[in-house]
Amino acid sequence: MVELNIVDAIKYALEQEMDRDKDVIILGEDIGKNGGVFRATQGLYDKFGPERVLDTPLNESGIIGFAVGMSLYGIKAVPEIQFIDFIFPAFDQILSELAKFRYRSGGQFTCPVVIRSPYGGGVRGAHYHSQSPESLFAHTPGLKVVVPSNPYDAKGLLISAIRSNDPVIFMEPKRIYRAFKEEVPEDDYTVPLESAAITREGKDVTLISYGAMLHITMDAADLASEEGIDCEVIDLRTIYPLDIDTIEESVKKTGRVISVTEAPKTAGFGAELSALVAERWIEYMEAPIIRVAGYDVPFPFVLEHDYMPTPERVLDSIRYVYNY
Amino acid sequence: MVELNIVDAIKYALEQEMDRDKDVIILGEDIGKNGGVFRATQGLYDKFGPERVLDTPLNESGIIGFAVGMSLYGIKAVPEIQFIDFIFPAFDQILSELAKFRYRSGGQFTCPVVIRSPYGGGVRGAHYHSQSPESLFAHTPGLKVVVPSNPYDAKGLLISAIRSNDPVIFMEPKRIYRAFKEEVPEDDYTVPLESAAITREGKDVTLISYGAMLHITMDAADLASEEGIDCEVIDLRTIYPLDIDTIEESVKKTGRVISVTEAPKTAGFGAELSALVAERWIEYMEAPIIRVAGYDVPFPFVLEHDYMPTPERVLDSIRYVYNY
Amino acid sequence: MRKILNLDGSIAKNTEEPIIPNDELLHWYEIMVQIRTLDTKGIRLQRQGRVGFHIFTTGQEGHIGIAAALGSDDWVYPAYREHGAALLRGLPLEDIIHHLFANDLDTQKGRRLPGLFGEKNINFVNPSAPIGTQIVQAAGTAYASKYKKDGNVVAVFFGDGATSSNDFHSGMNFGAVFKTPTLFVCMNNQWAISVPLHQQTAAEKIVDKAIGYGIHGIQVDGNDILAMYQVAKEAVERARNGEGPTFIEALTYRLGPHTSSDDPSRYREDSDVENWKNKDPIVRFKKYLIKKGILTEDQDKEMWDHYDNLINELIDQASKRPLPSIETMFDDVYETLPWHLKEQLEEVKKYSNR
Amino acid sequence: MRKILNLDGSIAKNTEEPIIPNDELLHWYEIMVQIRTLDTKGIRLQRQGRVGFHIFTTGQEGHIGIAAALGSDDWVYPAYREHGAALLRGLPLEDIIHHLFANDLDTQKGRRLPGLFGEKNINFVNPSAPIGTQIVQAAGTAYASKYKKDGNVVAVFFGDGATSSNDFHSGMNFGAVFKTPTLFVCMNNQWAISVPLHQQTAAEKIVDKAIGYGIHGIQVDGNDILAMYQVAKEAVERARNGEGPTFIEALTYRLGPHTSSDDPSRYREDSDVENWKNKDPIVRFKKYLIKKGILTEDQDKEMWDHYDNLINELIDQASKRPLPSIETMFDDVYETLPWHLKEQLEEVKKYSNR
Ligand SMILES: Cc1ncc(C[n+]2csc(CCOP(=O)(O)OP(=O)(O)O)c2C)c(N)n1
Ligand SMILES: Cc1ncc(C[n+]2csc(CCOP(=O)(O)OP(=O)(O)O)c2C)c(N)n1
Ligand SMILES: [Mg+2]
Ligand SMILES: [Mg+2]
Repeated sequence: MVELNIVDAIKYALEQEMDRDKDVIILGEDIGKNGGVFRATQGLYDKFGPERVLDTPLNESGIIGFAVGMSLYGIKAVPEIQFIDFIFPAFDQILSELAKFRYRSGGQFTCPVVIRSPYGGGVRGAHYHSQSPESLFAHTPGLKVVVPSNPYDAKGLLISAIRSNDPVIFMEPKRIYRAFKEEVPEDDYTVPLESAAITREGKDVTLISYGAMLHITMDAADLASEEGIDCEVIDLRTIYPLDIDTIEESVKKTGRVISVTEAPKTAGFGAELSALVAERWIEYMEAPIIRVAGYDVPFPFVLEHDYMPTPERVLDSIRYVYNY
Repeated sequence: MVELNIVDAIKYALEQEMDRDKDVIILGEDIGKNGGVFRATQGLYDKFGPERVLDTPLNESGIIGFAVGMSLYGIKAVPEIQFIDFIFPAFDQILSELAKFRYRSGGQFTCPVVIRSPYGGGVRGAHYHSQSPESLFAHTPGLKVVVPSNPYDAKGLLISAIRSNDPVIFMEPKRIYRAFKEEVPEDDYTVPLESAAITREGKDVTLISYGAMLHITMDAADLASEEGIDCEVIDLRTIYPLDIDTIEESVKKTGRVISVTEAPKTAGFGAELSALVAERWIEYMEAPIIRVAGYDVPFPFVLEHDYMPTPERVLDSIRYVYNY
Repeated sequence: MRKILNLDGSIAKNTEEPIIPNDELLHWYEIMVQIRTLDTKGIRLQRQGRVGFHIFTTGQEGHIGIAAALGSDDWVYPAYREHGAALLRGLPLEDIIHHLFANDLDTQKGRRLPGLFGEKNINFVNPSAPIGTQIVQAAGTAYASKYKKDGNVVAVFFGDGATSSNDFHSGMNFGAVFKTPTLFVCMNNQWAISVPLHQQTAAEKIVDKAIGYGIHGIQVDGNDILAMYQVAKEAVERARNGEGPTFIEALTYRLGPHTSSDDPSRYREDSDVENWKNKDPIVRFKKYLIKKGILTEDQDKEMWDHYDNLINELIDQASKRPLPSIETMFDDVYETLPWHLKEQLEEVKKYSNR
Repeated sequence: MRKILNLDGSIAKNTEEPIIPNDELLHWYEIMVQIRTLDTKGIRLQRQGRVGFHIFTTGQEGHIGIAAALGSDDWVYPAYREHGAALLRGLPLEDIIHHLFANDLDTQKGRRLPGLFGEKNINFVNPSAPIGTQIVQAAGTAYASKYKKDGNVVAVFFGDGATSSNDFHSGMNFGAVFKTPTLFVCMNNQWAISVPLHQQTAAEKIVDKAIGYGIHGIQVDGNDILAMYQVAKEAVERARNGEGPTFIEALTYRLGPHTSSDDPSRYREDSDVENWKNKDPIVRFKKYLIKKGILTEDQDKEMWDHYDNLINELIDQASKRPLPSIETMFDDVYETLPWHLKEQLEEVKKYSNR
C-alpha cells in the first residue's frame, strides 16, 4: 500500500501498464520532458523514452487520429488531451472514427484507444479550462465513459480501461487531483468498468454522482444526516454504459432521486439519469426527480463557485424531495 | 400563396432574405453552381453571384470559423454544412467560438451565424449521412437549435433565425425535404423562435417531437385514435431554448408523456424532455415517461427502418402509458 | 511531373522502363478491367434500385500502380476510389459484390454505403465517409510499424478536396515530425464534387504543400500506371530506409460523376471530360501491353467478356441473398453487448420479421 | 529574414530607415514600457494570490510594430501576448488592470482568465483560449471588409504552436482562395509551452508554410520593431490593393514562462534565454531612440518610474472594486434572457450574498 492522490494514482497506473506491456504508448502535448501540465506523466519520458512518450504538435484531432492509427496496428495508445475543453477539435476523430471503427468494419478493425483528460471546474480556469462534456460522449455509441472520484478507483479504472478492447474516454477530476490521499495497492489491480459503487448507504434519498461532484454530494449527505435524512450515494464511476442494477436497487428502496453533475443542466447527463428513472421506476417515486447541475451558461470565471453545485444547493434539494 | 415542399421553402427564405438585405451571405461546399447537393441553394449563385454565394474549400471548421469572422464584422453569414454528420470537424468553432463569443466578450462581440444543415435518417445514408446530433447542441449555452417539420415553418423559422441576433443551428429534416407540399405565403413572414406548436389536440397522451419524427408521431396518433386514444402532439420547432409553457399545459392535462426522437436514446434530447417533466410535474404523471428513440448503435444502413422509430413502435408506447 | 508511358503506350523519352514480370503487368491490367466493369454494372444496379449507392473509380485506375509497389504486409488506407488496390491485394471479387448488395455475406455486415469497405486480412483499412480522417490515422499506423520495427509502410489515398481537411494538415505534420514510413498519395482528380481545384487551393501545385511540412514531394502522372508504380517504389524504399514519408501528387481525372447521386453536367464542361478520356489509364496501359506483345486485341476482348459474365453471375448470386440478421444491428458496438443493447435488441425483434 | 535595427540600435547595412515621426516612435516605446511593467506587476499579483492568472508578453513587444502599421478602422485578432497592440489602439491602461482583477469595471465582466480580453471599440477581437481558432475568423472578417469595400485589413497574431492547429490550415487556405486582406502574423517564439519548434514542425522555416497555400510569405526579425513595422506596412499595402493576404513569420522568443502556471526550467536551458535577452526588443529600440536623440537615459528612467507608479495606483484602485454582480452570470448568453436562465438566476440569488 502507498498513500496516493488521484494524479499520482494515474501516473502509477500508466507506469505499471507501460512496464507490463511495451505496446502501451502515451502521447500528447507537453507530456514528455514537462511531465504534463498537471504532472500526470512526470518521469515517464525519462523512464520509457521518446518513442513511447510522444510530445506531439499542437493538434488534438492529430493526437486522436494518430492514436487511432496506432491502435489499429495493435498499439495500446493512451493519448492525453491537456484540458478536456480542448477535445473539441478532435470531435470528428472521436465520434466518426474512434467510436465507429469496430461497428463500421463489421468487427474487423478495432481501436481501443484510452483518451485521458482532466475535466471540470473549481480551479479558476474560466470558460476553457473548466468544462465537463461527458453527456456528449455518453450520446455516442461505441465509446465508454469513465470518471473516477478517488485514487483507488482512478488507478484501478485506468488499468481496466487500458486493458479493455473498447475505446474509453477517461475523464479525470482535476479539481480533486491533489485534494486528498488514500491507501492504494502498489500492485496491479483493476476496478471493473460499468460497475457503480455505493459510497454511502442510506434509505431515504438516492444521490447519484461521479467525479469531483461525488464529494460535493457526500458533503451534502453529511449535512442531511445531521437533519436526520439518510441519503444513499451512488458513485457511477462508469457513466456509459452505466450500471443499471445498482441504480435500480437504490431507487426502488428510497423512492427519491437526485443527480448531481457540474455541466450545464440542459441535456446534461443528469437528464439521462432522470429519464431512466422516470421510464423504468416512476411508480416507486415519492417526489420529483431532481437534477442539481451547472447553470446553462458558459463556464464563468470569478463567479465559478456560484455556478457549480455546492453542498448547500444539494442539501436544499434533499430537503425538498424528502419533505415532498 | 405557393405550393412548396420543405427544401423549396428553405430556398425561398434564403432568396427573400438575400433580396432584403445585401449583407446576407451564404457559404458552403457545392452550394454555388451545383446549387447544393440537395438543391437548397439552386439558382442563388446565378442570382447573387460568387461574392454572396461562396463555394468553399472542403473544411467545415473553416466554413464556420470564416462565417464567425464575417459575422463579427456585421455580415449575416448563413453557412450550409452538407450533411450534419460532417459538422463534427467544426465542433470547436461552434462550441468554443460561435456559442461563447457574446458571453466571453461581455456582450461586445456577437456572431449570429445561422448554420443550416440537413439531418436525420431514412434516406439510406448509413452511418455518416443520417445522424441527428441535436442534443449535443442543446447542451451548449449560447446556441439556439431549430428543427422545422413542414414547409410553412421551414420558411418562417429560417427567416426568424436569419433575423435573430443569436447564433442558430437550423436542422433540416432531409427525409421529408420533398415528402409533401403545402401552401406557403409568398411574402415574407416569420414563425417565432422558442415557440412550439400543438399539431394535434388531444386529452389522453402528450406526444412531443420535432422534425421528421413529427410525422411518425402524427401517424402514431392517428393509429391511436382508431383505438380510441386521443393524443395531443407537440411540435417543438425550437428545441433549445424550448417552449416550456406549451409543454406544461399539455402535460398537466394528459398526465402521460412520450417523446419521439431519432438519435440514439442515451443522453438524447428525449432525456431532457423526460427530465423536465419528472422534475416539474411528476405529480401529474399517471404513467412512466417514455422515450421512443433510435437505438444506441451507430446509424445502420440496410437495417435503418428497424433502427428508426416507426408509428407502430410509438403506438405500442401510447398503449402502454394509456393502459398503465 | 513524372511520367513513363506516352499516350500511345510507348516509353517517354529519357525515362527508364521499370522491369516488371509480364504476368504481373497482365495481372494489373486484369484488375483494371474488373473495376471498370464493376462501375458499369454498379451504376446500372443503382439506377434499377437494386443497390443503394455507387461510387466510381473510372479514370483513376492508375492507383493500382501505387498498390503494386507495396508488399502484402504493408497497409493501405483507401479514400473510396481504390477498389483496384483491394483486388490487387487479394480481395475476392465476390466480396465486393456481396458488399454492394449489403447482404448477409457482406463482410461489412450491410452497414456501409456500397463502396466503403475494408478488409483486415489484406491490411486494407475500412474507410470513413468524413473526408480526410484516414490521413492522420495512416501516419499513426506507420508510426506503430516503425515502433515495432516491422519495416512495414503505409500508403494512404485521398483526393484534392481532402487536402483542405484538418486531418490532412495534422497527418502531414505528424508524419513529418515523427518521420513515419507513410506514402501520402493525393489522387488529384481536379474536382471535389463540384468544386474545381483552383477554388480548393490557391497553391500553384498541390505537391507544393509538402514543402511546408518538410516532406519530400513528387508529382506524377496519375493515369500512367508505370510512373505511379515507379514513384511509389522509390517512396517505399525511402520509407523502409527510415527516411520518412513521401507526398505523391497524382494528376488524374474523375471521368464519371462523383457518385450515383451526382450530376456533373451542372458544373463542368463535357469537353473537359473528353479531353481527359484521351488519357484514360486503361487504354494507355493496354497499348503498352500490346506493344510489348503481352496482350493481343483478342485476348483483351476475351478478358472484358469474361469479367462481364463473371460479375453478372456474382451479381445474380449476391442479389438472392437475404439481408443481415437483425442481431447485426447491435453487435460490434462494443466487444460484448451491454445491458441496454440487449434490451434494445429484444425490443426491435418484436417489430422485425427477420 | 528582414531586419532593420542592429542590436546596438544602429541601422543595418543596406537597409532603409523607415520615416516615422519622432512622437510616434516615442509612443511605441512608451507602450513597450507599459506592457513590460504590467508583466512585472502581474506575476507578483498572481504570486500573492491577488489575481488568478498571468500571461507574459515579455520579449515579444516587437509586435507593436505590426500594430503600428494598421489604421484605426483595421481589425486586430490577438493571440494573447499582444497587449501592446491594444494599448497602441487606444485601450485605456486602467481597463487592463480592472480586467486583471476581473472586477465590476472589467469590460469582460469578470468572465475571462486575466490576459484574455478584447475591445470592440478599438476593433481588437476578444480572444479564445483554444489555440488557433482566431486565424480563420480573421480571414472571414477580412472577407467581410472586402465584400463591403471598406478597405480595412485584418491582422491576426498566433504562435508557432498554432501553425499546427486545424484553424491555421483552414484560415490560410480560405484567406488565399478568397484573397482576403489579411495579415497572418506568426509570432514564432520557438516554444509551444514545452514543445520546441523542431518537434512542432519538420519544415525548415515556418514561413515555408505559406507556399503550400499560395500566399506571399516573409520572415522578419520579430524583436526589431522597425522591421516589424516595415513588413507590416508592405503587407497592408498589398492587402488594400487587393493583392490578398501576407504571411509574416516573426522570429522572437518568449523570455518569461508560458503563463503563471508554467515552470520553463523543466524543459529549456537558461543559456538559451540569456542568449535571447541580448536581443531584447525594448533594449534595442531604446538604443535606437537614444542614438537618434529622441530619448535620453534620464527621460527613460522617468518613464519607467512614471508607469511603475501609475500602474501601482491603478492596481490599488482596481483591487478595491467589488466582483461583478451575480446577474452577470446570466446575461450575454443570448440577446435576451430565456425562461430557464431567469429561473436559474432566481435560484442562484438564494445562495449568493452578492
Ligand atoms: C468532412 C466532409 N465534408 C463533406 C463531405 C461531402 N463530400 C463527400 S466527397 C466530397 C468531395 C471530395 O473531394 P476529393 O477529396 O477531391 O475526392 P474525390 O471525390 O474527388 O475523389 C465531399 C465534399 C464529406 N464526405 N466529408
Ligand atoms: C486547442 C488547444 N490545445 C492546447 C492548449 C493548451 N495550450 C495553451 S497555449 C499552448 C501553446 C501555444 O504555443 P504557441 O502557439 O507557440 O504560442 P505561445 O504560447 O508560444 O505564444 C498550449 C498547448 C490550448 N490552449 N488550446
Ligand atoms: Mg477530387
Ligand atoms: Mg510559441
